[in-house]
Amino acid sequence: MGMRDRLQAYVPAIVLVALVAAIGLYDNTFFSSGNLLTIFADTMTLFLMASGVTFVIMIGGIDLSIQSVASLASCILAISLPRFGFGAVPLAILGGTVSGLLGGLVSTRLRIPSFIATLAVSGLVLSAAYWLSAERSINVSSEDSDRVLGWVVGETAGVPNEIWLGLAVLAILSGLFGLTPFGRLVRAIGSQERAVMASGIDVNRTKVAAYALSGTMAGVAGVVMGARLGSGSPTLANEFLLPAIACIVVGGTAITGGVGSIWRTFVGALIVQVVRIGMTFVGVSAFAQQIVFGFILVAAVAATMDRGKIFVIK
Amino acid sequence: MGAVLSRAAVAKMPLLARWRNWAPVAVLFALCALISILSPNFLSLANFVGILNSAAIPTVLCMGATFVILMGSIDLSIEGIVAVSAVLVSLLVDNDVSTYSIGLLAVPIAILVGGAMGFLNGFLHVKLKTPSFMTTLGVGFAGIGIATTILGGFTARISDQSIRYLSLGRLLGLPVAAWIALGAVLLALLMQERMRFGRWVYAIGTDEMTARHAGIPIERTRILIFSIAGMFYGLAGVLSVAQFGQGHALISQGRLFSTVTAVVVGGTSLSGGVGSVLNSVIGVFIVTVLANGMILTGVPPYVQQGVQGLLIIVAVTLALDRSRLDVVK
Amino acid sequence: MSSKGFLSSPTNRRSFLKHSVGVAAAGTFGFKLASPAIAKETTWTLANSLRSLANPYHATFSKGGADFAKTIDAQYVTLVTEGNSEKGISDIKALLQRTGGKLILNVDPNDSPDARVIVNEVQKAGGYVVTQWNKPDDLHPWDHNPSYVAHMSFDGVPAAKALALQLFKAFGGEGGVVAIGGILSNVPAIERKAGLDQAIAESGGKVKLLDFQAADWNGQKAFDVTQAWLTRFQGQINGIFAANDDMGLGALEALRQAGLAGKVPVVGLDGIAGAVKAVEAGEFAATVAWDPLWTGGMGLAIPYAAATGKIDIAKEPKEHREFYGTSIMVTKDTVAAFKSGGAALDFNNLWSKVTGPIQYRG
Amino acid sequence: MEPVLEIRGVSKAFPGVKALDNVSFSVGKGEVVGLIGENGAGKSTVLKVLNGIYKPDSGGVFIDGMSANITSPRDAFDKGIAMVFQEQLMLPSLTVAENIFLGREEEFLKYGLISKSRMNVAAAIELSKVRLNVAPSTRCSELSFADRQMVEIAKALSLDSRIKGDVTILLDEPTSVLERKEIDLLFEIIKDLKQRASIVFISHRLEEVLAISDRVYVMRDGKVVFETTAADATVKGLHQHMVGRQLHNEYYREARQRHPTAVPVIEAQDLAKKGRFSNVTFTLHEGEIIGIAGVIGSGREDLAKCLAGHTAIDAGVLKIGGKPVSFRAAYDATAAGIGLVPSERKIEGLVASFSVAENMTLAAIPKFVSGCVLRFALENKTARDWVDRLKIKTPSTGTMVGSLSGGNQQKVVLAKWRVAGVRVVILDHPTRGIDVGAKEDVYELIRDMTAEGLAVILLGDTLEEVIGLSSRILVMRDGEIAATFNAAPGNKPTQVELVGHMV
Repeated sequence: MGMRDRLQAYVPAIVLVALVAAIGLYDNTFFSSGNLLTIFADTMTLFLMASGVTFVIMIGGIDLSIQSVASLASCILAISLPRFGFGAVPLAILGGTVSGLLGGLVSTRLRIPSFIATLAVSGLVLSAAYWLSAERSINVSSEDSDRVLGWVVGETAGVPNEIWLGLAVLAILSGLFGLTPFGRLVRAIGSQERAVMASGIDVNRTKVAAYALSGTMAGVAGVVMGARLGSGSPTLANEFLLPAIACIVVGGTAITGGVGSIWRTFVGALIVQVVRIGMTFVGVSAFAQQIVFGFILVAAVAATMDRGKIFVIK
Repeated sequence: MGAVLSRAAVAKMPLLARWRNWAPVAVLFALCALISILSPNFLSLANFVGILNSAAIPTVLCMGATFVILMGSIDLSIEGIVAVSAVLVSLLVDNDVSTYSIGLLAVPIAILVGGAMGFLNGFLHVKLKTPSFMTTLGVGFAGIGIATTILGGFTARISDQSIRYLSLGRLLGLPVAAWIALGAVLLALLMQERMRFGRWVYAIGTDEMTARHAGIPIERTRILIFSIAGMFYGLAGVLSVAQFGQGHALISQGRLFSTVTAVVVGGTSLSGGVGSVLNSVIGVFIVTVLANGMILTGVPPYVQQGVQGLLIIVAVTLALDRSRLDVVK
Repeated sequence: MSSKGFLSSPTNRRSFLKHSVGVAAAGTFGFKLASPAIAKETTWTLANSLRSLANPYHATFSKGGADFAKTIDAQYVTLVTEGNSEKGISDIKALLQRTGGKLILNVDPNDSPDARVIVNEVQKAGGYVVTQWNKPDDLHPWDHNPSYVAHMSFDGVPAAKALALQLFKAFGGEGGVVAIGGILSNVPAIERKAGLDQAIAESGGKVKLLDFQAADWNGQKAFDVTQAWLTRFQGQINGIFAANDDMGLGALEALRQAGLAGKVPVVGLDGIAGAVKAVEAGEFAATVAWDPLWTGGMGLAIPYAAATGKIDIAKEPKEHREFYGTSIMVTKDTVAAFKSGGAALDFNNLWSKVTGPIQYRG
Repeated sequence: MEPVLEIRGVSKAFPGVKALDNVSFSVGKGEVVGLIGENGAGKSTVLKVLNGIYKPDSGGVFIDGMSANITSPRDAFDKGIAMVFQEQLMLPSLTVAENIFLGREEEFLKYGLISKSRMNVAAAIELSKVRLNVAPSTRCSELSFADRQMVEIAKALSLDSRIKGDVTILLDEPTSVLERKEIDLLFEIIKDLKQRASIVFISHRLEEVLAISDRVYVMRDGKVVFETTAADATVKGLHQHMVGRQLHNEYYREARQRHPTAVPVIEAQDLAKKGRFSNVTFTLHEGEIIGIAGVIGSGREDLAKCLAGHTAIDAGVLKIGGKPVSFRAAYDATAAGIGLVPSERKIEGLVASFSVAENMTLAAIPKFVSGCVLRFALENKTARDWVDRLKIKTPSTGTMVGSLSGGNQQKVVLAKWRVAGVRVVILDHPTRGIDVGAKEDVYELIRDMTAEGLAVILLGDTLEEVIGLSSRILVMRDGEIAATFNAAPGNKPTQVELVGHMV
């Protein structure tokens, strides 16, 4: 079974490679390095969104507020950029952190299931975004974005900076997940929360931290989106929530917690993106795309899910 | 097979337990009281009818969703299934796109199609052993896609009065839709209280092992529940068409989260085993009355989501019996 | 290779066109729906990018594109953003890649900032693009010759204002109105609100705005909002202004529930079939039609002309680079004409419906 | 007498433990068979085989001499076998009646609908059998623990009015949560049940078993080691067979029992928790083992949980090392140097999917961090040391704990608290469900701890264990300390003495 486990860990990657190969065989321009780089780069926003939530899902919760949080961050960025210059970036991300923190506190202190707690907080955050942006989408002047946001939109060594950023986040979060006590506790809580409590650990602190991290990464995603699109708006990140969660689960992380990792989410995001773009390449008509996407999602999860440690599937 | 009842639960005073059961109702009354103070119109019959109209479709949706959530599962395919059934209905009755005109016969068909998609949910979830969260998400995407494909993106305007009557008609001064919703509630209540699977849902939601030992066919029950939920969504699709006189793929936009919210605000626990369809009815009214009240009292549009968020937190804090779950996820 | 075979198979093309004009029979999807693969380096590929085929405006928009594609027998693809800017952009990039830049794109950006990114991508790849509705104010076609052929839009402010006046007329110029807005931060939503406000201001206090609510372009929400209004302003509501037809129809159904359909006039924008019917029935005072068939087709015809050298876009006057199309006010009097007209479009008469340069309001 | 229910040569193994080893066992018609043995001896496993929860690896089950394949508890029920479980399985949101007939609603169906009235009437009949007067429509969440137990029994009894032919009822420790009078009641029930049914009865309390049974099986380490008619058995004799050794003091390492030092670690003054226990006063010294004896419901588990900070005390003063403390949660207790080895090892003791090393350091993570990064090398080294010291049988320190045997898992839990460097270890049924060899190791480890000055509070699995290990014994009854015994080596109280104060 140890063997099976080790194999299991590669399934998402295998699925990804298989998909890429299949699409490439159908239309080999898909393989062109330019194209692969583009797809890669375009996946990063999605990955950033999903990366933080992965921690929340690992502790067995869920964060439905990321979409509003990212939008809020983009608004903060666009508003404060003229005044604070680069300071706007940390400010926007901080906005995300605070929102995440709020969700975590509501869920842990009031003992409300995260599904509802974060849904509710998402409403609050959206109101805040509307209020901040005065119900407008705010443009980021090109000189501002060149001055401050070059690190997102530019290229380095012929590779789009989004990719570098994504890889950096992957590295940092994987480190956080694999090397730090926080990551250790996140895994532990997801697998057997009561044992962790009984071991004299303040479970709530870790949980709240996970939600805060989720908010923070949503904030980062918001900043990146704001930079790529040169604007901030309360609806900028719309339609991002479910795809983001799809990435996580498609990567093989268990929605019930305990089992998973960041790189799985990374691969999951690529899978989702490749499927979407792939449909355009294979020429699946716009009508069929959602149908195909839906079923591929289920199939992918069926394939990548690590059932070794999950007993009751709800 | 973990002891089903923690000692904490035993110590819990029944009195507190009873208050918990009534908390959602209390929240609803408090809300009504508050709004009627701020806006006397609230208590008018006209507004009552209006609220019933707005609550009808969410109520029907909740009847399905509640069973799924009582099992500890979740159903994200609501919008997709409603879309498909709505589009079908609008094409089967007198309309300006297709030539069919089978009138009320379309209703059972739509319900069955909803049931079929629900069955697909349950079947994939049980057979592929994929979490309901993802399975229903996928089927939901597919549903929207199918609905879009069938209509090619256009809207089918219906002229069939028999269908329109389901929403526009009045019986004893109340909208027919409200009566249908009431019917759905009674049916769901009958299922929950008087049919075997209705009781089994609680067993499965509380402790699948115990349920298994009692000889309950877990898989079959799960599939059945998802199918039944689908049928309720199908009915909701019919009502949507009746209400808007048209069917299109986005007819149920935004229904998913509002439904789950209503169920949970009503006091049904997302972890399963605790709750009831009646709770969900209360939940629907809390959400509907709030939306209605925010407009009556002139809450500015952009803070409305915020207010709703706060109320959800308050309601759930009061209503949810969290003493039983020592671990909150 | 296999893709060639797939491409040249006529059944596929036919089924594709059939579906894209939206008379698909239920239950046939999957690869039946797959459009033919693109022949590279030989012809231009035409594409419309829009929010979602699930709404009538864009469905018609897409049909317009398909119609033009038919006239020149070119490959036509529809891209949908699903309301997700990132998806929209990456789909376009993928298509540019797949066609080796031989792409003629007519895009209704999900949000104005997307336009800049899209234009840059198309220019890089050497394709041609027309943008609709949304673009940043400082982004101009003439700064991106020749790739950025034109930006076409409809002036929401005067349209909404004219529409509002129609509404006021319908109830005699004096009384209270309620207004349903779109997603608060969307440019069209803002413009249309602005138009309404102007009209109200000019009524000199005769018309009062009782309340404004946002229903996020969603007919369902408009329904609930309207019902609540009917309670809140019993009898005071003389007219309902909706920022699009879908919400207008939602409001209308709420009125119908209260037996007020046809008694309280409603107006909306977009000119979707349902709204036009409602105008005929006298339940809508008016709607504004954007003629999506024309924008969907002409948004491809113009760049195609540029791409094939029929016109030298760089030499075209600015009012041919950024312009408003003709919006049609559909009222009880004009509805018959509207329905009979708008038949065959002449894709060679490029500028027939141009009604002047884009206005930039601070 | 012709056996109605019988198992022949049944063996059953779980990862790391041989739960049943070639066990044969039979029940005659109208016979009450007592089944005794220490925890982990395999009693419950036998019942779960009879009840269709476990499939035997080898050997078979026979009903009326015919080989039977029992697939599930439900199947067992239809074949005339019902079981009352040790863990309660009542579903809180369902009514008493619904719980009694869960999964067997068919008989109340009419046009596909359950007739609640008929179901309640039927339930009332079953409840009357256990003289329990609660309305069948009461929600189980509103019943007391003991009442639920009676409902469980009623549920099992519902069998005999439904099954033609022979009926067997399996009772797994039914008395443990019951009060004296309820126990007497249960025995009456069993007596008149004998007319129609056969009964298998598991209990810790030998006196009970002798009082009610016709025949007694003694199990040890997964084997049936002795069988006798109750008439010619004695508590002492049975006990011998249960434990299987004369020299207990050797078994429990009494030689290594330290004379407690004078240094107090825990001083408890009138501790109380509403509805659980009250005015509990004691002092625990370094190197001392205090055993707490008492039946379930005596409040000893609750006391243990309070001392470990899992739940809060309502009144009284608790001093650790002389300083008064109050615990918000377990982390406060741990910080104060108290660790609990829980009885629910797999739920509260370990993270099953974690490696041995990860589990060992779970309670002391800060010790293995430098600059907010985990020091894996140190962690592994520490883990390896403890694996050696505690003779933990595991392929490596990276092995998933879930795959170890109960005994080795328990050692990992102990190691966890040693790594955390606690000064007090509370042992809640430390040897539950682990086989005999491992038990001795655990006892050895406990002695090691005291030798190193740690103090131990022991909620023993068996009275004998408590007596054997403790240097002082508190007997709790109804939430109060009913008696205190000194248990110096060679001068220990007898079980009978303790039991006298327990019930």
